[in-house]
Amino acid sequence: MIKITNDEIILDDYLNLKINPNSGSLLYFLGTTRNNNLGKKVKYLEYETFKEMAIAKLDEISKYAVSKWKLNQLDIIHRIGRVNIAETSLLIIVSSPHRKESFLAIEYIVDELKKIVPIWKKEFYTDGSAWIGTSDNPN
Amino acid sequence: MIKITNDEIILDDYLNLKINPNSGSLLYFLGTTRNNNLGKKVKYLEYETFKEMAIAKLDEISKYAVSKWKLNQLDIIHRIGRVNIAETSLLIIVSSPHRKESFLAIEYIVDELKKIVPIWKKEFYTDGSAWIGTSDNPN
Amino acid sequence: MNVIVKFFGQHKEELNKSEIEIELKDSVTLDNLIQILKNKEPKFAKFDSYAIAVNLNYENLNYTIEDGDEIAIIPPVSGG
Amino acid sequence: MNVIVKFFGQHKEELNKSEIEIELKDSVTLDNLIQILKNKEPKFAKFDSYAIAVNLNYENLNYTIEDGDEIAIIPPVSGG
Repeated sequence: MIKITNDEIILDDYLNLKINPNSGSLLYFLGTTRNNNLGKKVKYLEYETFKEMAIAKLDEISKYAVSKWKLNQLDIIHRIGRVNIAETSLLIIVSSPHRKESFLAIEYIVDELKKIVPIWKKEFYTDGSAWIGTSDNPN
Repeated sequence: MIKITNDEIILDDYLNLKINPNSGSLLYFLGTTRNNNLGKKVKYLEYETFKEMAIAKLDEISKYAVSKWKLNQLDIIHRIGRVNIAETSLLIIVSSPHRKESFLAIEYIVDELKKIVPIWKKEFYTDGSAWIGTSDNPN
Repeated sequence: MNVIVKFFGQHKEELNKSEIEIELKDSVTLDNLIQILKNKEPKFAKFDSYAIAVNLNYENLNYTIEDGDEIAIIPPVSGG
Repeated sequence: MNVIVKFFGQHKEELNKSEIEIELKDSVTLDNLIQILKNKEPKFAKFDSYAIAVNLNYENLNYTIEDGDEIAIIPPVSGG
């Protein structure tokens, strides 16, 4: 499942009710919002996306990962809009027969997501804000 | 938290009610029981442990990982006794400011657990059983 | 022909618009389009790092724009 | 002195016991103990791969056993 949503991501809503009997590894990765970045105190984040393209790119990444690492399951959920501290902006769920493939897949997906998926993060501080990813504010 | 338990491991019981505001990464790894191994159809597993020593070794591994990768959280829960197919034998929860450390830590912990923690797995097939880890049955 | 160029994130904020419509001759490349944008939107000239997508795919500067293409200027992404 | 030697997993199953008590002279190493075990438990002689723990820590074969030590024969582990 690929999803870009304005709603809060609650892991509970995405837990596997049934674990695949051919899986030996099930991994839930949550990217959560820290209260600090590059020495600055972060109050909250806002994510913006070019949704149509982001979905298309996530779909490409997902198909590649499932095929390369023979995953039994792959879900990628990204939140957009305002995300408060300690809330989840990204949830990736992977399962595979052996753990090695789950780890390789999830690291590839996050790396690739941060390279090619059109989603932008703006950090809000006590004294202003900054778009992340530009040359002034490397991610 | 380090725990070795005969009870079924239900992820729901271990979910973080509150995410650490200094964490950017939260990872749940579940090792689950596959219905096949090395070409054999597995009916169920049984785990045995030298519990006192297993706890001591998991504690050593845990302290090293928390200190090396500056983890905000580390829980290791291993089930023993009979574990049915698609049930969880191992749950590891890690959180850290950045995702890299979560991944490095969890891979180190599983590798080390499989090397030095006195827990033994016996696989039960339709036609017999085998202890895993011996030279006849490499894991 | 007319094409729509979309802006996002910091670009959208600084230009204070999410898209503009531009009239193009035939056989115009993305490289040409960038020059046109720089003339049309002086602020655009100072943006130093972005990719360009056509119809949801990244394209090189030598891509020749076709009628009906949807062009998006993609500032450095920072999802995750 | 008397020491307890614990067995686990495949060893426990094949020897059909989880521990044995052995009387030792002073200054006996783990290496010596293994020889004694092989004589005492013929099946033990065929176990080809194990580690030895003393008081919950892995020790080398040249470790000299002390009174009160808890010795465990650790077959190849397979947790996870």
